[in-house]
Amino acid sequence: MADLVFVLLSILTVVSALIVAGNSSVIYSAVGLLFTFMGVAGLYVLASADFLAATQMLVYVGGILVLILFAVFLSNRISDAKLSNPTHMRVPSAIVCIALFGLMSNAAVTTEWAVKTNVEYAPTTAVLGRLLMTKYLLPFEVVSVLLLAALIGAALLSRPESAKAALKPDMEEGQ
Amino acid sequence: MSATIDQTALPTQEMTLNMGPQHPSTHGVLRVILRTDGEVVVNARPDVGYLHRGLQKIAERNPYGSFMPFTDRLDYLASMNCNAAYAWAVEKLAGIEVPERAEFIRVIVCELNRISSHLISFGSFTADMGAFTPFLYAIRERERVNDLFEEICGNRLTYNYCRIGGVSADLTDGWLGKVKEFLDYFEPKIDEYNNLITYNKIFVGRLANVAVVSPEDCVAYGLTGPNLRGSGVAFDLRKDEPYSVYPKFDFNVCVGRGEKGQLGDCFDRYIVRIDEMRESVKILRQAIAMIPDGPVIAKVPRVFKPAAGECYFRAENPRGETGFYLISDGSANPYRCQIRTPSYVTMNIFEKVTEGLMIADIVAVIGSFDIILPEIDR
Amino acid sequence: MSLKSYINDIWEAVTTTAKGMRITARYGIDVKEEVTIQYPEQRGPVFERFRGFLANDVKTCISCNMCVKICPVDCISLEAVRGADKKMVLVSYDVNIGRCMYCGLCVEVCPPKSLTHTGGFEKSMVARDEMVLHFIHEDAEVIRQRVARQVAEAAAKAAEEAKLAESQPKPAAPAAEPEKK
Amino acid sequence: MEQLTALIIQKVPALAVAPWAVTLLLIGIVAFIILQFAMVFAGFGTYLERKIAADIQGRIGPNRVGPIGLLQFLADGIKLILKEDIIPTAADNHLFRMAPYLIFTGSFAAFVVVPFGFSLIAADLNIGIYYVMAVTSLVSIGVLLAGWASNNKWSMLGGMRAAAQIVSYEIPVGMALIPAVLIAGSLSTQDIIRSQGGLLGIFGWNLFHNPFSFFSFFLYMVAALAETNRTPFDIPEAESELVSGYNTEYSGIRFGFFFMAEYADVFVVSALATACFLGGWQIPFFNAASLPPVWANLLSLGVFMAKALALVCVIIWIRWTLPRLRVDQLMRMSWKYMVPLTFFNFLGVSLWVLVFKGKGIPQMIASIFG
Repeated sequence: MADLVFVLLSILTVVSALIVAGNSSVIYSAVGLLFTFMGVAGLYVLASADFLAATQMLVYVGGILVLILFAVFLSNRISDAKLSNPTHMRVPSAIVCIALFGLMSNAAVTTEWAVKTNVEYAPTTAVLGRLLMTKYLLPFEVVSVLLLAALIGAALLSRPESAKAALKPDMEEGQ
Repeated sequence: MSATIDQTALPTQEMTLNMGPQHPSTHGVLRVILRTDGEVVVNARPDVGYLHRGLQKIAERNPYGSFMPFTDRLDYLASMNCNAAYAWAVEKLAGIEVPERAEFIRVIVCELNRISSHLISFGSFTADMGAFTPFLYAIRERERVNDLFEEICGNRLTYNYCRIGGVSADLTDGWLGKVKEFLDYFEPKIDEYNNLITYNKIFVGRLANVAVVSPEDCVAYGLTGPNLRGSGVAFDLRKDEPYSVYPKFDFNVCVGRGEKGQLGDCFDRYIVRIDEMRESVKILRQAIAMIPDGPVIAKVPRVFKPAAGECYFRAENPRGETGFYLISDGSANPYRCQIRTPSYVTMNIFEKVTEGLMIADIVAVIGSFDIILPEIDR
Repeated sequence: MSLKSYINDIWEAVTTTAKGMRITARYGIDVKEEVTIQYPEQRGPVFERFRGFLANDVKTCISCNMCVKICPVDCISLEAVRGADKKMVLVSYDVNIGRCMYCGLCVEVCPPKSLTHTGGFEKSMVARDEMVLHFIHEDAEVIRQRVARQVAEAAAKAAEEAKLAESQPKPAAPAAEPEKK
Repeated sequence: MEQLTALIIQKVPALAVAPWAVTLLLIGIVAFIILQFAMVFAGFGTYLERKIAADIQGRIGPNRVGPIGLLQFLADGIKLILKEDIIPTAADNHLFRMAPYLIFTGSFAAFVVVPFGFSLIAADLNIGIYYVMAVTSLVSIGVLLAGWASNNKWSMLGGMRAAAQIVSYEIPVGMALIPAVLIAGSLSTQDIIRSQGGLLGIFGWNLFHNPFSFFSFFLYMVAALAETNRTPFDIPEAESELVSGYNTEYSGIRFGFFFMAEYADVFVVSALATACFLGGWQIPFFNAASLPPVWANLLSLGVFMAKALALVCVIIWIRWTLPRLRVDQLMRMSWKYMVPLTFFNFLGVSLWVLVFKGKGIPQMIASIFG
């Protein structure tokens, strides 16, 4: 049964990923991305990573996809129903894609995967939390600082020019 | 706190939005063409004329008396005031002496109608702001005024009660007592409205500092009525150019005080209407106490032909100054009837004050100006 | 924005909301505050002066045309012929209630007070011509012919009487065309 | 679910050939029951909303269909189903059709972890609260697509407003729920409820655990109101500005899906608040576990529903009292008021749990008096 679910989820993920890549409409690509994310979240669940699956939904669907849609809507005419992304440079990109595909499939086939025979579906949240707070505390904090920096940068960039000008003397004084 | 976004920072494409003529909060068939930058309005141009009925031409084609029912349709929320204003205009034109009781009755019904008109203004304004319950409370109170009017004139909306030279019928027995009862019931309700919505933080936040109209602009653009008084100009025709029996009453002219923000914002215009309801109650109590006995209509010939001449009469209606300019050529019909309606004049300033507001504020501005479409388009 | 005004904002928002909610709760709980009238079963008062549909008592109507003249929207149409006794006889009296704006001017001017407002305000119809209320149910042509006959008979009678009186032969009243309004 | 399957197979050994079929069937049945509950609740919710609105406004409300109008929602539902499903020609056909289902799925999936009773829960997920946050993010995609696919500028504005609102308020909603998680030490809704038991009666509730959790409840309710697009935060469907927002162009059963999603949201919000702060199905002064399972479940179901419905009523009551905020005010409220306050609360509760070893004020008082 789990195999069947796996196959179904894989088909969902791959097909919707193809839609993302192949569709000429940005919006349809975004919707395809939604189903890709959902398929991947399902795969996480199958891999007994429940927390990761929920995070996938929360961050990618609730955050990033909404941002993508917002960006598409804001940077185009809203009244224009046909948002399209025309394809350029088909031949080089095809070569790159095929090469990448070959590399990855080769890697997937030749790697000796460590197979866990008896998968136990156990909650991972507590373990994850403990690990993040002990063993991986430093990377966790570094990532937090990086994200904070990005946040501050975004806030500064989106400030209107006049506010920026008003802000500058203070900053220079501070330096 | 009014939301203006620096336009120079991020050049974006503007969007043209068509608000109306079918839109729930344009109070009728007003059409506003919005050019917006996201939620921020760059320009809002009112497009009026969807309700044009040619009332001024109709006036020329009807005898003086027969035009009375059409004044009901001028401002259907304050039909009594329009009726009375027209009657006073014709009487001024023809020099008719109106019995004092008729004048008192006119003032009583006018002030009652002012209350009911302000109630609708208050109610629909709160409904525009998203609070639907005060609207129904306002309608409930207005229903009682309508009952009172129905008893004396037989209709609930288009009263057609005034006649040239008086009013169509005397008050029914015990009617004044009922009015008193209503006033006793209604006065505490005003405080209730204030507690329920007027001083609500969200409501104040929506209105304060939105669409500020300076007193100079008000005068320059010819705003009248509560919209003018909201900007702090204490001008009320009932006081400053008294007509009928208004000089006999003691009442205050309510002006905006810039209570929650700048002087002349939406909140000031709103609160002036609330205060005016109290003043109307005051006038009504005095009028009920002072009303004399006597006839209610002067002797006016059945085929009424005023002497050639012209006159302009203006009255303080709930929405501002309603003026009738009549020219008589000695025949039974007016030669020309020009109607000055406050809402139409108010619309002139609309484009100016809405610049840089948000879409939700447009609704607040329309509500705070308390425009009524049949008056704009006549 | 100082901390004081920040806290004050929150405090104001909470208190004013609570105030409003207390009022709505009071109305919500108090059953006596219900003002709705369950219309078809329960009816509000119909006042004496209520201006409902027009009704003309055709027996007392004198076909004076006052109502037609004063009506600002021309919703009343009246046709009358002069009868045998020199009084006007109504041929048709129609009120188009689709046009009528219930202003009551016609009722006020009616000299015999035959035209009145009824208390009626409920009517539904499927066709536009049903909005025209007919107060004379007889066919107009029939009335016209009958009146013409009566007039002719009266004229003939008068002529006969005149002949019987015999003293001076008077020319009989012209009974040809009934007067039309 | 596996235990139940094992139990059934134990009882009926013939089913042992295909245990997965039994599981699938069970999943189907549970899903159907919850779906039905969501639909009936949407109907009941409209009835309740209209009745309460009418009471507040001095009216009577629906009273013609069925006794005191109770069957009104059936009539409404039948009307919605029978109505023509109009798709504007200029709309994006596929997305227009898909959007209501996305929204409904997002709202409805949250029901999985709603703890209806002692052991009445579709799946006691270990990540319960977090899961709710995750699946509701589908709603924001749904409204964006609905707004855009309608090819109507007003709908578009509504969709954008809704998405912005849901995304910004997800933070305070999550942050306001964390006190309960911290106190219980688990994300599972059932664990959170169990942590509020004891014979302290209503004082075992997280609401009275400490001052921070007390405020958290109110912060959660406010933020959740915003996330469900209810007045005073209903700017995405503000009927006086945007006519109806992202669902303007929808009709028939597709509109019905929006509708059901809205009421499902309201119920989920109330249920989560009940579970996290009001003791869930805990019966005051009484230990449900001491009863036979059937009675325990029924009683706890009743208690849970009573608490949740009371909250639903409060939400409706708020709707018919308050006016609506403006977009910028809404955002300001989220970022300037709700987010800092919930973070402050979060810090407070963390410190409290650390300092007092997870003991609440009532417990401390109780321990003083022995």
